[in-house]
Amino acid sequence: MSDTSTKHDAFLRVEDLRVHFPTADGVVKATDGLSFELARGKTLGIVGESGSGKSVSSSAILGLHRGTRAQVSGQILLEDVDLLQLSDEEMRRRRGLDVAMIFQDPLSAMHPYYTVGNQLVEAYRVHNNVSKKAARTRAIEMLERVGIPQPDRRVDDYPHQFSGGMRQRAMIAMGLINNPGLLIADEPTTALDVTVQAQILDLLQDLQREFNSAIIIITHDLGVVAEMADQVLVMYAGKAVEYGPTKELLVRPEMPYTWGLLSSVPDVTADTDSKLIPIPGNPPSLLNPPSGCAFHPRCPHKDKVPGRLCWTVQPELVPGRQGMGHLKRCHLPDPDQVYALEVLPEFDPELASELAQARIPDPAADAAAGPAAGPAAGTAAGTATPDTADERDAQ
Amino acid sequence: MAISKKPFAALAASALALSVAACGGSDDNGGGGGNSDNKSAAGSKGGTAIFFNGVRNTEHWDPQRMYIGRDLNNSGRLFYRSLVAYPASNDAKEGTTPVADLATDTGKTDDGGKTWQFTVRDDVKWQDGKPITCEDFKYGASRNFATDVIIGGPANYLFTYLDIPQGKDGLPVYDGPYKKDNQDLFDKAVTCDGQTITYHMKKVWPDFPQSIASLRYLDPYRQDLDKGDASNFQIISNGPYKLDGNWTEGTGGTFVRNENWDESTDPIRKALPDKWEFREGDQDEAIYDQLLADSGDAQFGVTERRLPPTDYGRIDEVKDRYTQVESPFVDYLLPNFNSPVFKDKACREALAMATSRASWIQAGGGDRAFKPAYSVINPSVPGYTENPKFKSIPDEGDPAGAKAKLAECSAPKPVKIKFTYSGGTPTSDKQASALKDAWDKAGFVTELDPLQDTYYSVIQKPDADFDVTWAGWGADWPSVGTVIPPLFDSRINITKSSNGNDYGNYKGGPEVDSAIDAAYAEADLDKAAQDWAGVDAKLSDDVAYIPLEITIFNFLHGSKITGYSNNVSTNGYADLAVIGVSK
Amino acid sequence: MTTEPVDELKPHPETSSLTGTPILEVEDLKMYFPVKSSGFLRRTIGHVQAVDGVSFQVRSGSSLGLVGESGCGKSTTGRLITRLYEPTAGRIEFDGRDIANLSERELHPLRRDIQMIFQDPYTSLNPRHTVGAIVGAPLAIHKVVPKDKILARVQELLEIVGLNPEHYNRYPHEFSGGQRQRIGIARALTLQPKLLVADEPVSALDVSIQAQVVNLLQDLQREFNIAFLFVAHDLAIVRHFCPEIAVMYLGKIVEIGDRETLYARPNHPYTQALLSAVPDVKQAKVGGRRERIRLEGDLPSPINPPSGCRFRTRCPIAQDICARVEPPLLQVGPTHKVACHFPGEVGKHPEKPITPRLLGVDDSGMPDLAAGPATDLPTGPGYSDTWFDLEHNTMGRA
Amino acid sequence: MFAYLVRRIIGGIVLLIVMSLVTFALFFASPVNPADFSCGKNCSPAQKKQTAAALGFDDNFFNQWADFGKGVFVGRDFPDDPKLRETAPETIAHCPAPCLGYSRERTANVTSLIKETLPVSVSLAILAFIIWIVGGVLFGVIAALRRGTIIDRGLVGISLVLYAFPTFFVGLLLYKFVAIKWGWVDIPRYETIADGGITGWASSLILPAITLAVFFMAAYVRMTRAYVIESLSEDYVRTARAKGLPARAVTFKHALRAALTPIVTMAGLDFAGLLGGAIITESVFNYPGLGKLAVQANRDYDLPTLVGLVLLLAAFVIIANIIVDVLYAVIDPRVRLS
Repeated sequence: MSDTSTKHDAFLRVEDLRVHFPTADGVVKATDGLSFELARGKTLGIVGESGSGKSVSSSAILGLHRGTRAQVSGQILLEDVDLLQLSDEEMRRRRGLDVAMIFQDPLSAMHPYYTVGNQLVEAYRVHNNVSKKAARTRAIEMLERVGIPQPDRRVDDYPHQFSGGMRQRAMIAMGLINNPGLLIADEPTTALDVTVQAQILDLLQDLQREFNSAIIIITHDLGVVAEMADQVLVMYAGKAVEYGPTKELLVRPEMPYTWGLLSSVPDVTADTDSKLIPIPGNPPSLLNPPSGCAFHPRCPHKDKVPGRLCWTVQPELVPGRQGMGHLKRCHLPDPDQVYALEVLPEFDPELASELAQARIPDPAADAAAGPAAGPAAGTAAGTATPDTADERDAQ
Repeated sequence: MAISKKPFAALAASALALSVAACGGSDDNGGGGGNSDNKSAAGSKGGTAIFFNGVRNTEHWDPQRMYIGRDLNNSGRLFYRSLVAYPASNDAKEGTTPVADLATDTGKTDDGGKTWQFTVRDDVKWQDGKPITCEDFKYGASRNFATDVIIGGPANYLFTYLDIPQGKDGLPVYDGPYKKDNQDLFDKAVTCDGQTITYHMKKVWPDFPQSIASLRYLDPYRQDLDKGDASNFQIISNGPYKLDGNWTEGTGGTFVRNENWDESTDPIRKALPDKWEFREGDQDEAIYDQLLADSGDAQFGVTERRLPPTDYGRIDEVKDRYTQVESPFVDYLLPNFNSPVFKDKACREALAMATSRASWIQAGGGDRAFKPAYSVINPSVPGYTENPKFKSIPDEGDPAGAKAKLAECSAPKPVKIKFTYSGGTPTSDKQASALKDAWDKAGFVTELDPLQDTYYSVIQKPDADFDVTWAGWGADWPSVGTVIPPLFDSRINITKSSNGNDYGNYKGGPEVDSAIDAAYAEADLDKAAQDWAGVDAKLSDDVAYIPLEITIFNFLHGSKITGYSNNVSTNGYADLAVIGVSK
Repeated sequence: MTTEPVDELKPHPETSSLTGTPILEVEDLKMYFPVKSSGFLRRTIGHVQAVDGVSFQVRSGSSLGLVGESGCGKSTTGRLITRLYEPTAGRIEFDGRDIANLSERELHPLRRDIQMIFQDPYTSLNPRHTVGAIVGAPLAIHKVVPKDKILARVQELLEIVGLNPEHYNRYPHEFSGGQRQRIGIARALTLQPKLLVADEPVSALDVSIQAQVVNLLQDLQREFNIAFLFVAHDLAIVRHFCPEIAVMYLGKIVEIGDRETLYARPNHPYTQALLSAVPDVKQAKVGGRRERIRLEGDLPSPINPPSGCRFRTRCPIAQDICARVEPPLLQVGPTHKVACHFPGEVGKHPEKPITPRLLGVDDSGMPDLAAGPATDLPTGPGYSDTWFDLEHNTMGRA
Repeated sequence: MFAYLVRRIIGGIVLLIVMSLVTFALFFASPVNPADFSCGKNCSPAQKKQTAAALGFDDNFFNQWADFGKGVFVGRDFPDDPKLRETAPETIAHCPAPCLGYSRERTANVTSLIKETLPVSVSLAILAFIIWIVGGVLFGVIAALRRGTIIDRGLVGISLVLYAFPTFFVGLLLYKFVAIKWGWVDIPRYETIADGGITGWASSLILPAITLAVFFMAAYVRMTRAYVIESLSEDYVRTARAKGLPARAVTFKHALRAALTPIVTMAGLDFAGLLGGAIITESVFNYPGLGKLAVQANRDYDLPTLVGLVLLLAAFVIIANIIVDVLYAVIDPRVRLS
């Protein structure tokens, strides 16, 4: 595991977090052994598709699964206090005070019957023994801080009277009203237009700088991660499949799932003739996750690993070639080779050649990759076919 | 007697009853005592008795507008007196012979019934203490003619007999005491001389006193208190009880003693309870749940509602409070003389022989509910005789004979007929099917045509296309004259727009018409009865009708009721004149 | 209408795809939704100008992308083309016939040729019908295939969109989101339409699935020569799919052109802001946030849009003229039009408005009698072989 | 808001006019001649005709409808016979405005019939309403908060069973066992507050009110449960928890507040429907309310009473609708402010 020297300066440390939901059909392992850490003033991006466990994990940090049938185990250490060991009441006192959360759809996340100010005041007074008036002043102050014009007037508006962007600003104001050390933003900009998204992301960064908060930003948009996060955690089927510094991870990803995410999203600057390379098939069932590597049914590179390892053995999350900080969960012995030679040229030839020039090829690795990889065109054709076939099987 | 348009025989088995059937009973299992015969129990005065009107509301308390047997009986026993009344008796003869009530005698006629004279007693008073006068009687009679205000009563008898000419519109030219057109004609027809009132008829009316005793249309009325239609529920009592407060339709009212009633003037009414409470609106099931359990108020309860057939099984528990009486009604079938099939007598004969009363009765609830009838005339009517022709056909019918008769029938074979009946309840449909089975066994091909809601107004249409239909009837007073003519005299029934009560379009022709007239004109009521039997024989010969059964009433009363009796004088309903309550 | 200049230079591959015959031509299309007063008589007190004078062409077998933020009118435009709404004004010429005001009955045969794919694969399929019934319904309604052949055709279609043809008797809930969108596509394909209006066809799908569907649509377009009106807010996907793209803002097209020009050299400040706002995964290499043009404030109300240029309230380079005169959608390149008084690439916007002479006003937008009447500017759909040369500030051609 | 109200009220009045017209039309389309019911047994065709005229059923239906309308605004006389007015004014009943007609069957102004019966129905409705709302919401909330437990399943199961019971069955069962067999309460007879005081009034109503409430309560348990469960999974409830609000505040201030809104409005409409009379319950228990009056009027082909009742009930529902809509606006700022 990533038992590293950073342990002691970590503001938040999550160890082997598991969130299991017992159902009539069996146990749904929404999060299954997740570990990461985060320092103050830093941002962690958690990326994954729906059902990958990214939202469940962050809810667990907030203790939102308490009182449900979910079984949460592991450790969530916030400043060395294990949140999972706290009583319900102690955890409640920390919610909103030490850890705050903002959600994807600010319209539905705010109560339609109470004014924005009312909801902010409530969030403040639950942790601060102050008068309503003082709390209201604080609410107006926060609204002003997040860039709501005429906050003293808008404080009495209802959420539906705000525009989408303003609502998310108000949500952020509510999340930060108690100056929490950790802010979890669950798809904070997905429901917003791009120009508004840019504003909100700007705001989050400004505020982070100002309050030195740690931020976990959950998103499916790698672009947002690229611009916002210091560290990225890619989740698949309840597990981290790749974890590392953003720059490392997005430039030299080592896990085929991450490759898939990168290659299946077009880029505003990419060559329009390049084809999108989808990840074939569908996300796996969390009730009956695939054997071995959970990604293997959708992985176009599984044949490159000898001995059907991908089918049978679940890979560990271990450091890859780029150093101890970049962990990956994959059996591929030479992922950077495969990436540079097969994957990248398909969707970003420009970057591929750039990388190729910058790198001094490792002959050994090349040799290993050679026979399995074959010509690039062949692999591309190979990926197109299982696309549909796998999806049928999945049903 | 009057519940003519009574609902189809066994309609009482309502859906509500089903859910109650299985529920437990009361502990009251008093020993012995067969059918009630409590006449001997001489009650003492005092207490409160309750009469359950049930779901059938009293529509009128206006004497000139009443026409429902129950209300006629109850009002006559408690608060309305007339010239004559029936004594409280269960003897067929005594109970149907009028005795003097407000009059000093039972009426005098010198001309075989064309002029009737009564003298009103001097010592009788209204509830407000005013004496009852001859003029009150005359005014009461006059109200019958206000056909636009006093609606619903049996005024038609007066129109037929009283010596007032008919106008072009078919109504008498005198139009009542409100508009007073041709008042002089009425003043001549009904005259007062002191306390003596004289009624002048167009033609003889031998059983006129019976009509007075049975109905209330010639009751006295107070002109000074008359508000026309608005007086519908106004009760101006001259009997032992008066209404306390108002009558509320759907809820009822309470009657208390009338201090201005003098017991010594009244030979009939015992007036034992201090109070009579009339309750309206309860479901049959609710009434009988209480009566069966003999709980609370119901111990003092009497009702005209009949025991729901679903509760027959519990009769044994309450034997001493159970009474079974024959109703004054007869249910019968009518072949349609306009139908292509039954205009042929042979076809009608075949139908009569094919009809199985037994299976009809069985389907309708069996012996508890019905007994076979052998004439359209109810046995309680003086002069009733079994019609030999109908008696000769077995209750189960005579399929073989019917088949033979059907062969003579001119209608094309197989003979298809349509039976229109008042249906829509499981029992009525079951009964109709039972009839159909019997008919079909004899070779008919029967189509069932159940009607709901609007039964009589459909079958009395001249162009109604049934081949055979069902009807029920009870006499207005104990005289065949209120049975055969209203049902089969085509002269008074059949017009262009309606068949009246002659639903089968029977036209007896001169022979029957004159026989009817002769029977009417017979001043000697015993002889008249013989004449009527002759008419009935003619009707059966023509197969103008086929009698089915006589409904049987199954009643319960509360345990604290004394003197309970279902008298002939009150048409088999409880006679409130003699009922008391024990403490 | 299109008269691509026959140049010595080989036409750019992008612009070449803008040469086909237009199958759809839309001119000055308007859709105003009435806004009722809350008073007793409920008078109409205004209109939501959802679409206000939009003109474009979609060429046979090609794709036009409509992009813009929520409320810009792009979805309404799509619905107008499929005639789910009847336009307030304007012309919709489909296959040589104006369908803008046809009655429901007259439209019936056209419904075969114009089909729609919706955003939400969960709600656009009737949960009580089998996939076979859903896909086969148009065949039955339009009676194009005998009853006994419907099943065979349905299975063929399922196969085309990459679903197991044996699953025709399953219900929508038995499929995943991506598969449901495939069902929606199969349904749209049933009648072999000439034009598909795709309204956010992939935005409800997971990223890994989006690519599958986009690829499928591209394959189908190639195979069946279907023209697409592709409505989406995701700039990258639209760019990937459509050779020609129109950017909408508050009911108007502010810039339209071939994708190369539009994405590489946008001339409208809004397009520039929009493009710069998209987070870029390549930024990871550099770290930190991209430099971007930040737009202030919120979208104005479409009931009472700003005077003159609708974007001016948020525009970083707006001047007086923008409030007074609405900029025409001016052709500034072979396949490039822009509606701005100061068109130019980022950082190269002209100091002075280029439009006064064309509009007969002075530089601040006041009527200028001296300038004479406005030049007759072509405002119709498509591109002309002459355009306004930004460098020389004159009408000319390359 | 005011203009909206005025518009709604005018719309309601138009609806009432249309409904009265429809009621008249339906009545006249029926094959039954009301005179058949009034004329008595031994009634000649001439008498029947006279009766129809006296009842006012001989005129064409539009004129009768117009007369009805006139009565509502200026009152009417019954019978409207100039000659009778002259010769026997004491027989003319005046029906002052708003006159909904005069029932010959019941010898009373429809308005006063309604005045007599309305309190019964209203009493019954109020008591039943209290029982069903308190019970339905309470048990519904409990079931929702204890979702999946035995308590939840028990409550849902019981309400399902009760929901399936026909009202008349429940009524007769209560009547038979509670009142008669076990004698826990008196045999129910309606008592006014004036007669029996609040206690007498309430205890006289308890059985029918329970009968009536059972069905609604069962429905409301299920409905409340569904709304509360739905609202507990709303994003804003999650937000409230994420803020660190105590569980009680989350449940009551955030989840229930939103969940109860649709229930309140639904209850308003149901209550209005009940004001118009609980036909089955009133019949089973013989309570002289609007429902029973309606049954009788229907049986007797008593047009004036029927029309009056239909209009009254329609007015209740229309008014309730307006109130509920206004209430909605009061509760939900999204409605109020847009």
